[in-house]
Amino acid sequence: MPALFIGGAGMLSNADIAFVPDQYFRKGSVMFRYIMRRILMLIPVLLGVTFIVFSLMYITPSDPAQMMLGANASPAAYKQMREDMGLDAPFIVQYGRFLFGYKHPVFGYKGLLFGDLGRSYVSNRIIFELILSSFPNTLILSVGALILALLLGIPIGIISATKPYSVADMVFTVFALLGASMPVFWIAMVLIYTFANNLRIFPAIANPRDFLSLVLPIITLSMNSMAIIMRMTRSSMLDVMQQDYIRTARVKGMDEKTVVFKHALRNALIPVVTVAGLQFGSLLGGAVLTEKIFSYPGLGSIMVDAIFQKDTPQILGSVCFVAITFTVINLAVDILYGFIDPRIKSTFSTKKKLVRGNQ
Amino acid sequence: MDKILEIKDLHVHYYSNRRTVRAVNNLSLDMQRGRVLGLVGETGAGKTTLALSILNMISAPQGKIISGSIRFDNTDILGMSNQELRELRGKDIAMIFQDPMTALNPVLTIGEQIAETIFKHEKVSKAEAWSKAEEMLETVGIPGVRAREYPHQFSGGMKQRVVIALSLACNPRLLLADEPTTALDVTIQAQVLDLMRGLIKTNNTSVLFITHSLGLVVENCDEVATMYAGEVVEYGTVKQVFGNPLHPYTKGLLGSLPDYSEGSPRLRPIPGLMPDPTNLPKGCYFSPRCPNVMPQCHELHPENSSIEVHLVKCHQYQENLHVEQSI
Amino acid sequence: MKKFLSIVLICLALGGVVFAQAKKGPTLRNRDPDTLVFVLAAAPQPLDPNIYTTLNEAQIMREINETLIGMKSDNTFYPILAETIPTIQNGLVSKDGSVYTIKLRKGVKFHNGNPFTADDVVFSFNRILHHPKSSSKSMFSAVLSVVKVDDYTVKITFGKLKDPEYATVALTSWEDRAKYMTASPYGPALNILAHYCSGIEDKETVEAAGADYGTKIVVGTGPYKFVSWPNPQEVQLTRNEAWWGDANTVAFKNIVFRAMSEQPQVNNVLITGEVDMAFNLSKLDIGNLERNGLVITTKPGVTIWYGVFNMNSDLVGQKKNGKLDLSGQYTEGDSTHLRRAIFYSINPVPFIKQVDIFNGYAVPANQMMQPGFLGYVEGAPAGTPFAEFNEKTWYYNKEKAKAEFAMLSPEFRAKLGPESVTLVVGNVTDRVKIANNIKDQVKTTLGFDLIKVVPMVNAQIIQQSKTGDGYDMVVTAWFTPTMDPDYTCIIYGGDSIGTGMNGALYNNDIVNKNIQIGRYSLDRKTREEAYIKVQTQLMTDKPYFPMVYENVLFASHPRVGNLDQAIFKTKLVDIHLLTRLQ
Amino acid sequence: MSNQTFLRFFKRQSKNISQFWRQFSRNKLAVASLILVLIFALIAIFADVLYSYDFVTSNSLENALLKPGETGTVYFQEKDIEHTFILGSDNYGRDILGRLVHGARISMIIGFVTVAMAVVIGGILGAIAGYKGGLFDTIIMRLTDIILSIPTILMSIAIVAALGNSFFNLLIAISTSLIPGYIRIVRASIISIKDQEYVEAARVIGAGDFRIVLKHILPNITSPIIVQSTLNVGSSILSASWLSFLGLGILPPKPEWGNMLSEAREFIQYAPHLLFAPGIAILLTVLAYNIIGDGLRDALDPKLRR
Repeated sequence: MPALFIGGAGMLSNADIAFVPDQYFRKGSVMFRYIMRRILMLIPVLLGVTFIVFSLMYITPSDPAQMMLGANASPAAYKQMREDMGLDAPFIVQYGRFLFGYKHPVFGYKGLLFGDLGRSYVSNRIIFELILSSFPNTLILSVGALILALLLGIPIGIISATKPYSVADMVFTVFALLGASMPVFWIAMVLIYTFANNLRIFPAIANPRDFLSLVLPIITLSMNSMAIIMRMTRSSMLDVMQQDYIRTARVKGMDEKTVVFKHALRNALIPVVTVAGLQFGSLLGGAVLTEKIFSYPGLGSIMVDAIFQKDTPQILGSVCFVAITFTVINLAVDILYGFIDPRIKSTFSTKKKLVRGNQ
Repeated sequence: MDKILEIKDLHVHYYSNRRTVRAVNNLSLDMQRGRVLGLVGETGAGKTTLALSILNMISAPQGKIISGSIRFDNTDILGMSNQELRELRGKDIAMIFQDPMTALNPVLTIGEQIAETIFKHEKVSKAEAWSKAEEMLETVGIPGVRAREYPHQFSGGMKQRVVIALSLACNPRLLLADEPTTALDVTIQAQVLDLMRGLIKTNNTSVLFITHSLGLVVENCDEVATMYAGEVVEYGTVKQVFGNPLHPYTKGLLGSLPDYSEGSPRLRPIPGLMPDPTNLPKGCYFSPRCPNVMPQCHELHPENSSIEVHLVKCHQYQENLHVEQSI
Repeated sequence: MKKFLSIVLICLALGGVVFAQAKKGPTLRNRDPDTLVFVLAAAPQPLDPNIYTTLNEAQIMREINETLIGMKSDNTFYPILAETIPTIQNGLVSKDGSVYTIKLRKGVKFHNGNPFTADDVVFSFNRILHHPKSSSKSMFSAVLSVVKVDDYTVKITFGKLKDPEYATVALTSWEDRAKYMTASPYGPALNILAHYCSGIEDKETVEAAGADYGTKIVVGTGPYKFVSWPNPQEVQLTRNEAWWGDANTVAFKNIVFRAMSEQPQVNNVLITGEVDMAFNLSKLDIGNLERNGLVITTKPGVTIWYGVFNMNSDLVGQKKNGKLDLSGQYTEGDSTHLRRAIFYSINPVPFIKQVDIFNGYAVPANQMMQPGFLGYVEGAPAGTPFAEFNEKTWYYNKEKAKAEFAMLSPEFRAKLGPESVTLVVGNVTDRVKIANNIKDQVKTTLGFDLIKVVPMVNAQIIQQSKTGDGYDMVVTAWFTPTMDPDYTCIIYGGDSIGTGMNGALYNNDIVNKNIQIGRYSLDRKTREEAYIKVQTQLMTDKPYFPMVYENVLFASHPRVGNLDQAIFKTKLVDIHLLTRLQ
Repeated sequence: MSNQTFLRFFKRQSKNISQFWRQFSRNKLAVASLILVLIFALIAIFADVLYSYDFVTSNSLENALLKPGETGTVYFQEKDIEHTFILGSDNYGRDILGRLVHGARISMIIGFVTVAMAVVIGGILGAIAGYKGGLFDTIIMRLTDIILSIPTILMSIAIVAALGNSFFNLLIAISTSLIPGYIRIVRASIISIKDQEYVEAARVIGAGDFRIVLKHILPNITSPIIVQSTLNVGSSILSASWLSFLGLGILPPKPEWGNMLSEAREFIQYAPHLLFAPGIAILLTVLAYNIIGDGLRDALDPKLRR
């Protein structure tokens, strides 16, 4: 993901938690109802997503009919093609067709509400089939990047937080931020130039079936998340290290390692989990550039191509899919959060305090 | 009587942005074994700093013990290695903090938190440590089965009981109780204090009882020390100090307590504020607020004057040790 | 401070690693030597030649689906699925030149074992012409009928519309064609039969596969057969051991096609040896590719880069009383002078040299027709408009440009503000660069920043070109896959106004008449004369400025041989003709 | 009245400023970054004094790809000028340093305008959602969810693709993805504050909504917004650069760091200096904003204040 989420993450996450209902976990059924509510809430969001994406695609000046016809199509053929594709209908009719279906022997489909958007204008593949086949590839990349980001970000965050404002803190901060401050394609280019071209350690084309080839894209993709996780860990750790219970632990004679790793880290990681969840969502959507540079077959490159080619059904299907995934991940993180933090009940019953506490 | 704690000429400073906060200044204080010493003073007088200094927990780089010595059972705490300090803390000297709400780690069960201390300091297995922790909880009146619960599942008073159990788990010789009941409401306060008193008695633990409540001192302490701007200005038995306060500050403190006896004058608060610890006045620190201020008070810092074991830091008594007898 | 120094040292060391030059040629590390990896510029569309036409899938399909007739890299025809090339001499073309009798090769089988018969040919042409998604309808629009005579003989009749008015009718069946068309000889007949879009597909398989044909199921008669398409960017083929030709001459057992859109990245993977062949390279650093041991193949291509003056524009067009005026003899107005002023201000030679545009892999164009095609005028013959052309400076003439600019009437001149001439260009880096160069050249020559570059999506340019609104100039390129001048004529034929291809809205009767002559005649001489007339008229009116002919440029792994035979001017490669040198 | 309220507001703020500065200046890195940003800002402001815009956008192909420090003759404004290319020249023979200097201006404009747009729009929407609640809140929050569920990159690409490639559309595309962050910050703060006793008290004594917002709510949200904005300035500059990479950014010959870098990526082997100049400029700027943002967060967060 590009740097757009930097910094906001911490605040976003807490605002996110704030709308979790008070009775979370009090009874099993409350939990179930909560999950159901979140899923129901997805419906207006998805409708909104499709509407916004459809509107944007509608005004995009590309012309799928022209593209399909190729050069020098006669005006008659062009008119015929637009009619066949349903592109001559008014905006609202076209949008309605995407939701409720379109009848045509070649271009017809059952509609988004029935889980069928027909075939892509460009690749002529069944849209959801293509999404489902390319999504695992993006998943591999994102999960790898998230793991790398966590593996590097958390320890660096801890080191920085245990000695704030020290030289080590500064150096680590700068190194972590470097990753988030370079344009992704620049990082990728330098990595390829160094490790593929000159050192010949890793290939320059990434392929989901070859682990070695995934190293460079994963590093590229994880840079930004790593910086975010590192900073979140650092500030959360700094916060926790100020807490009374850390002093209690010290007064009890616990050694510094126990204090940091047992007492502080477990508390400090709670917000990091939320951020990691959000990061995972943004990594999924954000693999676009990485995929493009490493010519990696993922969902991201399919979506970008679809936008440029005005492949409206493809982009609608893909964006909806990503939005659903994003929501499911956030929901999973919220539920996970409850298992990690035993306070969850009391935290949520004093949600106002929590929100204020973070400003 | 043997002294469990001897503090001599202690100076503790905090640093922030080229300014030095002189939190503890030339403080000397002795504690007798098995006794309860009350430490009273306003907020910011350096009480908590003193307690943390006794544990050598003033953390660099923000704070530093500049000079002085702290001897605990005749060993120099300030000269100890980190390893020795960690063995001392929790085992020989324990501390209870003001706010039980935040003193317990929210993600660990209370049993874990107690057992951890026992496991660290005593040669026991984890299981033994756990059962000892449950015992400790029983001692403070919490069913042992609740050891598996998390701090948020306890009320404030219960939490403070847990904290007490935690601090007394290894039978410390010295307990530093930093306003242990301030955050609790009055009825709970009494229960907790009763509990503490009982446990202290049975274990013969010495206690440094930090509070700003004079009433609690009278009820619970054997000796009392008054702190002002980082130094002890008066020290004596409860009877001595409260019966016959010498230092104008102590007098002021007592005067600011409501007196319900008939015909007593209205509440008299001490005028003025504590001096800025980054910029302490020359001479006596209390001089700007002192009703009986004398010219030398602005120039010279008073030394301890002793009337038997009743110590006071005031020029009045340095000039004429017998003045007080005439009052 | 020590820490700081160590950090600096670490940084320096990292920097050292980045620029450590390990001069190694392309290797085959971790790669199957029997597999050829071929880079495509973008993800291919379905492998269904009758319907999809872009270069990416064409490259794959030409190895799978064969055409009736083939064209060698020297532009001569040879039979593939036909037994012989039909000519009037051998009697397989009717006397009037409109009916081609094709004898089909016997014993040819599709990859799935189905026999290849006349039914498949009829079926394939029907799909090209009448499938709703077909994108090559217009290229094959001169086909009137395809009729099966027997299992191994078909008759293809060419024709033209009975009346040009019928152009507004969409012909969606053979019946429609019979109704609106009449038989006629057709100049580029063999060219379109050799075009990859007429690759023959298996009727039975295509009908059974339905919409999945081309992505999951692909069948042909060619030297390679489809294996899998694991993701949109990668297609795998393997050698067809049962090929009717000699499968033993096919050097590579497998082909993997990979789409890569990042050109600098293509250079990288060529150098590391991860791929064998690519054409969409970054031209900038060909020297580096050569230093790393790659083989660079270049030959003249069929792409012409040109500029368009919109004849409908008030500033540079050719209008009289608000109407297009190109009847052959037109009055020279202010807009004519401005058009010429701009024309003579442009010099494409610098961008040919410019490393990041053509980097020398192009030649200046003297006319709107590719070299080697019928009717191409060689050099700069005196007495023709081409005489002003010069290999070194093109038509660039500073004095002439200034003189034309000076001829503008004061009123017209007053109307011209800075950036008042809109130059529309496709939203592609190379094109924008060329457009900016033109802007700069006009500014330098005329001393006036006349041109405003507006990048646009291609579809939008086509849309605007249909009516000629909203632009004064366009910079674009044309590519003639049929290798016949008729296909280049689309860009200036009056009948392609409205299709968006004739962006100038140029509609000159002399030109239109001669295009018709060239199109509907089989006689080489007649055609050549007609096309020369077209070019002469074009360079007189100057509705276009031909800039450069771009070369075909391939870089390949040193183990790949026979490149000269296998690489075509159309940027396509007959991969089965490649040999293995290592 | 409002004037007075403003005055009081700023007076109170200024008291905090010295305290804030003490905290902030502890972070040496942040101070260094602030100085760097100020230098870049000065360069951006005085870009025209340093290099003329026409000069850095005109081609002079005979000087193409000069190495740093080389001298060439440039035909500019009807005369030949001897010019030393301090950081070399690009493929069009344009001075790289000059383009960097003018690029600083465009990058700063992108950074600040996008964030300002997002703060204003996000702030207003967040305030409405938080203060009015009810239907407004539901609608605005769902809108936020919608924008957040579309991957940022795709959203920006789609906006630029739909609206066309222009400077203003680029600003819209980048700032759209920033808006939800501000909506959430403002809304969360307002919800947490609006039922507090002192706000209730203010309402009881008849303070108007405007006054309440100004006096009680604004001070509470300024810190997170300042922190968020600082970080976002950096990320906007980055977003512009990758939009350029996809061919959707500001188009050459306008000198923008992102398009300079994106154009230069072909030259990584041939003329690396082309790649490093804008790359390092972006890197330093974004890094500086990130560090300042972190420093601000540390300094403004009362929890971390000792």
